[in-house]
Amino acid sequence: MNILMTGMSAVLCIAMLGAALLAIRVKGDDSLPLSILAAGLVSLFASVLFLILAAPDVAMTEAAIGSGLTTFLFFFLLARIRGTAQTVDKNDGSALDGRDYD
Amino acid sequence: MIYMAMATGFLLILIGFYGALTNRNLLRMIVAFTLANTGVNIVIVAIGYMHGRTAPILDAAVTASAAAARIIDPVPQALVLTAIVIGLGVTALMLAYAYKLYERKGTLDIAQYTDLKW
Amino acid sequence: MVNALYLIVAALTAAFLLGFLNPARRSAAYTITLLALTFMSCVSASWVWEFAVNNAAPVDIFTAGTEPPFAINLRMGLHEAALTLLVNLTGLLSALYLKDALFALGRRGMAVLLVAVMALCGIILTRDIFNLFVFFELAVISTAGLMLFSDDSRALAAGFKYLIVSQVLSVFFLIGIIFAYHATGTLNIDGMAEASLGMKTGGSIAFFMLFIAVVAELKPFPANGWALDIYESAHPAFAAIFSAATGAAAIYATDKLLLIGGAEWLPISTGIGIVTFLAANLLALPQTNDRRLLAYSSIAQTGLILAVLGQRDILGDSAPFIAGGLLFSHAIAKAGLYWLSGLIAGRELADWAILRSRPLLIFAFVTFIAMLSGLPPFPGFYAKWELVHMLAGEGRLALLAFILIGALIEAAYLFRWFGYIIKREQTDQTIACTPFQITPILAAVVGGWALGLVWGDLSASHFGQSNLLLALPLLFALSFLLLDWLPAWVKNTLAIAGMVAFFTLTYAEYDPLRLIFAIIFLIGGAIIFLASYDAHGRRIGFYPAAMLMYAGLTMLIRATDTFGFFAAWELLTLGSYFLILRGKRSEPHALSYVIFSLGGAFLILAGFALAAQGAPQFDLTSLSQLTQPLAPWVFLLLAIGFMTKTAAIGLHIWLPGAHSEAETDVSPMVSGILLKAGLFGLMVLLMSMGKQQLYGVELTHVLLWIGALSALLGNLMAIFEEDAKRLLAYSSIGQMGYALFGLALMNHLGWLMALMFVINHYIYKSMLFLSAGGVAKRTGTRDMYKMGGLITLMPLSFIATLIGIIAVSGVPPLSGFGGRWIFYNAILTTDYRLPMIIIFFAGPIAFLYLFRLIHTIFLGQLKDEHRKLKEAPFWIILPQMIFVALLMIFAMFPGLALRRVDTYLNQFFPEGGLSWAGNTITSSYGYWNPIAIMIIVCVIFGTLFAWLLFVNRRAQKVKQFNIVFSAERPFRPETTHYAWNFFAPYRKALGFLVQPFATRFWGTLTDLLHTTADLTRRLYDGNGQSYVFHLFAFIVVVYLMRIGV
Amino acid sequence: MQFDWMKIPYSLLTLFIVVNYGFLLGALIQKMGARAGRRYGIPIWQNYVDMLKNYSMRSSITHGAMFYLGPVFRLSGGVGLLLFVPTIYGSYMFSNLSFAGDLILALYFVFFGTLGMALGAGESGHPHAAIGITRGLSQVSTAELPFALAVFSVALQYQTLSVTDIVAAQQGGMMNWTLFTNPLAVAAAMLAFLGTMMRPPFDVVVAPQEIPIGPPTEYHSSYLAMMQTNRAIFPIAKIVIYMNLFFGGADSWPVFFFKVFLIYLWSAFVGVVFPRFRVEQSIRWFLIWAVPLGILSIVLV
Amino acid sequence: MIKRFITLLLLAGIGAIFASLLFTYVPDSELNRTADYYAGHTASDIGAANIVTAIIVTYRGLDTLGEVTVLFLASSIVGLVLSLGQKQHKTQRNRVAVGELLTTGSRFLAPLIMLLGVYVFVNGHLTPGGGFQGGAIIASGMLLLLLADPLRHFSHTLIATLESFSGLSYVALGVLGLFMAGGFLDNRILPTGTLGELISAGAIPLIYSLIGLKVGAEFSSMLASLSETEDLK
Repeated sequence: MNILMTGMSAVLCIAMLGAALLAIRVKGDDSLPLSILAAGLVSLFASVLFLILAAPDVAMTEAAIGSGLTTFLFFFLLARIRGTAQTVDKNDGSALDGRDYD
Repeated sequence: MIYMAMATGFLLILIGFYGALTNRNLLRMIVAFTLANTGVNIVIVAIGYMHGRTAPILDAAVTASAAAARIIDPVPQALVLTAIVIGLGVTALMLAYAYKLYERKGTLDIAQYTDLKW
Repeated sequence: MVNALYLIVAALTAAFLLGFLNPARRSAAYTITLLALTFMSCVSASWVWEFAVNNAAPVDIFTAGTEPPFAINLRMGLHEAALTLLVNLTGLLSALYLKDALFALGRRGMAVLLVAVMALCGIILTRDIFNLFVFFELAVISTAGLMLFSDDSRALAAGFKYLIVSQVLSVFFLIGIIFAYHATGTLNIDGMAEASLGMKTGGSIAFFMLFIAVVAELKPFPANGWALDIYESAHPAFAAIFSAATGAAAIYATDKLLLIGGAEWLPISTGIGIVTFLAANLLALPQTNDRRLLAYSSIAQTGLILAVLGQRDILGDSAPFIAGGLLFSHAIAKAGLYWLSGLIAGRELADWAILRSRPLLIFAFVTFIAMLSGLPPFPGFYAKWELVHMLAGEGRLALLAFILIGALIEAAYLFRWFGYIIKREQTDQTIACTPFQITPILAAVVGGWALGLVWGDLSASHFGQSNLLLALPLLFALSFLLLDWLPAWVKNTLAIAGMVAFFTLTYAEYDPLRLIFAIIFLIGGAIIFLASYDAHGRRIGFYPAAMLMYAGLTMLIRATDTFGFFAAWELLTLGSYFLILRGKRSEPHALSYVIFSLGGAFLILAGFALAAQGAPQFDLTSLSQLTQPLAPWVFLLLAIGFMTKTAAIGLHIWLPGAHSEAETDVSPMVSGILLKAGLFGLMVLLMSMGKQQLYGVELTHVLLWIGALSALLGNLMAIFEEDAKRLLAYSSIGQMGYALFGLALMNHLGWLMALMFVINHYIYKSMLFLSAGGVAKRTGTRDMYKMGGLITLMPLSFIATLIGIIAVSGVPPLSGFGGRWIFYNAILTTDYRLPMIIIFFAGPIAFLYLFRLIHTIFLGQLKDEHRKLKEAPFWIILPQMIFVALLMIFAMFPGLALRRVDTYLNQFFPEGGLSWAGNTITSSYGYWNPIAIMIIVCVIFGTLFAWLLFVNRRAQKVKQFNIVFSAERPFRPETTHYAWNFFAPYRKALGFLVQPFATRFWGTLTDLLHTTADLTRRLYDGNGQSYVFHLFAFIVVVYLMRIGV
Repeated sequence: MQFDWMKIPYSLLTLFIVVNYGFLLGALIQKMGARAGRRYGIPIWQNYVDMLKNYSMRSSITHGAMFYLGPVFRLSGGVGLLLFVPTIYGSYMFSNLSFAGDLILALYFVFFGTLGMALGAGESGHPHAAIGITRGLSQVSTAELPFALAVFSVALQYQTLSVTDIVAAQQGGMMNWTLFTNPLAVAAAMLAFLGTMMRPPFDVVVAPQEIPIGPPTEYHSSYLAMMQTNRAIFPIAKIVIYMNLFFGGADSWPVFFFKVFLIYLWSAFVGVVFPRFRVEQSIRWFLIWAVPLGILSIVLV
Repeated sequence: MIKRFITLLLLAGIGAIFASLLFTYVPDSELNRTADYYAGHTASDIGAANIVTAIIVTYRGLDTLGEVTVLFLASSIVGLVLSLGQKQHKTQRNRVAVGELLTTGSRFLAPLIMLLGVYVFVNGHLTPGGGFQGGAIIASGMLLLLLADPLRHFSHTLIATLESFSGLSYVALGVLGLFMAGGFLDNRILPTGTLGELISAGAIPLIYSLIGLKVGAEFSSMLASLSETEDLK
């Protein structure tokens, strides 16, 4: 069981790191949702890891708040910003993607 | 396993910091910080974990008298709970700020918000 | 006593209660907010009372019915009580101030404010590390929220930057907490301290993280750009909270944390603190935005306090006294200044000139900057004194030097700002402010003075110093603040009466040396005050400043220990600064005066501290017991300090402007009287320490050179001056050079000569300044070449000037000759010949500028525009005539003043005294009979004069002009009076000697500082990411330092 | 040394002798200068003539108080200077009023006359007068420096400031004179002497006043007479100091006359030989040549 | 490029700090003093089966009060931020067409989700989960409703009242502890009951429920503020 658990957590950890890198490195005009989703995924994996680490309370919280509510908040806001962007956008679309100008 | 989890946690923190330093988009910076927060949570929980013990909940299997030898440290878990909620509060706040900033200037680029300097 | 938990309960209850209210019912919500904050303040106040007055023991408050470390506990002790009182009062007063903003934002805004105050109290009270984290996060979030109160649209961005930084910090905090917990098995701060965290595996790094997270809240350089932005853009009332309350809480949290870290972390705290202190003060120099300036100052002060916390190993039980003194001074002053800034529309420093429409607010401002600069009688002064003494006692001299340098820079920009307020163009509008805005400011003023009293009391009871606010002269001076509504002549009478009365009450207490100074300071001051009757109206601000200076002077000669001496020194500096600043164009000069003076004062402080070697109290007379290798250094520091006041060459650049731009009756005060303070200091120094060698160099010999050079160059510069009062000012440099020379001779006659100069210089320089001032008043200019021929119009002023210049030049029979005679006798006994040669040269040169003074003003052709001038006002002439009489009396009977001193000096220099047989004064080399000289000269003079008058008894008065030009019109009217560039040949021959080397040196130094600061502050480019960058850099550097340790 | 009333007639006697000697000496020197320039020169009694004429004339013009004060200051300075220094060594009669003060008094009283001159000229109201004064003061201030140094050197040498004591120390043969015991000081003082005598080459000072309408033109009749008197007394009073300090003083009137004549001649001699200096030139000249000598004399004494 | 390099360098430094923490870490083999106390005393003193809950609600109750306050603060400030300058804001809300399925589904699901939330926090002292998780679940119910009908107005007054009520009651219970039990937030103002039963562990279920309500209300308020920003014209 231990080996199973260890193996599983190893996979989880790698997946988390991968998702995290995806979240910060993904590029492109419409990459923000992907980024948010990836971050949510990290949280979700983390909550599984918490379960393995014998922390059910934390796991529940992380799942509900970390991956659930936070992701929703992000999307909620993204939608608002897009809504605003279409009407008050002064920066012809590029404003939304304010990254990597250097 | 503890080490692995902890290393993952630390790496997540570093990835988060790296993301926050290299992405100029406000929302992406916030995303990066949630990653870092998750990493912190993993580290904390990993520290409380003890090999071969169970969650700190008393039930038929883990009686009150045997608890000391059977359960893992409950304190880090309690701390993480608090930390998660606080993290959410801060994230929500940052999001609201980001939105308002965007509304004011029409950009999410942090390098555009340098009216205050020197 | 009310359980301290109610601080938290009350705030939360109120915050939650607000939710029940209809959002429209703002007044009700506001009332609830105020009530809660008032309640909290009362709770804290009652605890302060309990601890401070009843000496109760600190109380631990347990929660959850479980004892720590298993549950969270809070602690209420004196420090916690005082700090929470500070926090709550700041919150309450800011809430008053924020009334409009709170009404605009509604109940949610009020709730945020309440929670913010609660969180800060929590930070102070809690003894649990994770609880500390929670309260910190609360404080962070509420800070971000309170940024919304600002009208400044940039505040939002600042809040966001802060959130970014705090996210990073919270990561470190949490990691630190959990590893510290892992290492010690507890979350209790005291528990961690007991378990000596640093000893455990990984514990040291865990603590490093905790430390970073908390210290970063103290805005260490360079990781503080976010804080600057917050300060600049926040609502001023919130900036007040952020500076005073948040700062205090964060400092206390650091203090608690250092408990865990133990001694090895103290040097790092000191390092971070002092670097921050210096850097922030330096960066503030080129700042023109008021709030950002205050931000830098806040950061600097916090850094200083951090440095003090880091010195706990040597400060011991005094640490709270010192850190508290600095902290409370800073908090009150900064809160007050931020509140004030809310009343000012413009954001440039110069926009504060509008404060002039409200003298009360100016008083508030002065109180605040005095508190920040650590001037007496405020807590910062006592704290600084003890701090410097303890540092010096333990030999931490580098830190001491850094602290003093930083403090000097800080004083420089604060006083520069004050100069702007008093002198810059004022716009027409007045300050519009509500009682809600004024109350907090006045409360801060009252609080500042009250704390001054408290700290004075503490200082008296713990270190044996005196409580300055109980000193009679100071109280008398301060009472003029309350009387400022009276007309000037009433106050003038009071001032004169007070000074004369004080002298008559105390004259028996002085030794002969001090008696001379007492007479000059008190009676001499009263005589000069006669000229002040000329002023009309209320003359707001004049009397408090003048009396402050006189109080300082009086306390200076009455001081017996170094503390009293230094306090008096600071007071007289402050008072004279305000006086000098009153002049029309005196802003830059007053600034350089106060910077030089404070710089000198800091050297004196350092010297005293070095001398005391940690002893809290040190008699001035004990200076004589110092031994090598300390003594020469003490001597050097003190001597340079005193020489800034006597304007020895190199340190003189403040004097000409300061003395010449001052008002007519102020110039004699600051020249005739104030300069003597420096001489008094030198006398005290030389009297007790005598000759000192440093690296084989005889220090008195160095002073001798400085004195001689001052005499020569001061006189030379006076020659080329076109401005009458500047000429007199330069002359003062020369005269003080003579006096310094005399003292440095270190023999009986040298000292006597110096005293002679003290008396003479007071009389004739006051007289000449009054005379020149009176003329300037009538002609409307101080440029001598624009005058001429005034002798017939202003005969009394002319007589005063004539007598004055005869006396200054040392021509017999007037009293200046006595000084010269003693001088020659004095130098015959010593071996320092080269400086004497220089001073020989200075003598005839004095004659040149003096002649110029009388010639270009009073002789020659009268200018057309001056034909209808009248004699100077009566009240300006009256003291001049008194001085003429005094001069005559002193010329004939120098023994009146000098005989007792001569005897007195025997105990220091038993050899070489004068013999006073009959009317002849005899030294071992020569003799002199002042009365005979006077009679002979008068007889010859009188005979010839009478004869000439008799022969020409019916001479017809001819218009000068007609006879000179034979009734022809001169080619150009302005060529009728040769006055400009009067000593042109001299300039051709010797002008190279008066190149402004000193001015250039100090100017370059200032420019260098400014440029450095200007370049460095570009670090803060406003980008939130850069701030994170700085933070990381800071963390890594501190870590490397930590490994290096 | 105390005051007693007999000092007053004795002093007046000294004054009388010196005035007469001054008149004659002045004319003599002038005549010698003229002869050196192949002119005939004035008669030896010319000064008496001038004096009688001027004193007997009455002016009806005044410019105000300072106008009186100029000559008065000036002559007071000359007379005072003479009387504060003992003329004949060892003679009670001719010790004058030296009980009132020592060398320093004499040294500083020199300025009394200078001040008076300057004030009087200033009151004349002509710009050129002021120019002359600035030049004069500039020059005197540097010319006095080597003298002061020399005096101090002598005072250091004899460890006293009393003129009588200094002369006393030089008695017993020429080789005891300061001239030989402290030649540097004497050299410095004698160079300084040139500058203070207002003779060529250092007389550019008086030029702007003289040429157009300076004080000497304004001061006529009794004003001028007073100044002429001073012109007779003042140089001699000064020379007396030099004589006492550097040349062993005089123990009788003949020695006095002789020594004074020789010292006076020194300035006259230089005056005919050298051309005029501009003021800044003379300032530099004194600083370069005379002052170092004075410094050396002080350092080496 | 240079900037990126320095970034990496700095992060390497931070990483080194973390690494040294990691490499010096030695797992405990026994519970430390604090944890041991909790393991041994929770059941008898507090009466809660879930030790984490006991710690959160009682032992470290002050933290939790702070935590709740954080949320309260966050929602207040979010509300404040978003209402800032609202009056001038003139943009039209971009209406998103919402499918019929979601609308109906949400109407059906939302109450169930909320019920689940209540269950979670009421059982906080027995099973994993508690006020925070329950509150979050309630909030997701609200979210669902919002998604289904973006124009729906929540009663701010209701939410605010709920917030205030739960918050005040929480504080009041805490103060009761001062008078009736051992100290602030002591749960033993009510009998501890039998371990493992629903009505046990003193005031913990009550407090946790209040926390749940409070958290739910705060989240909902935040969401509501976010959703309504542009509707407040």
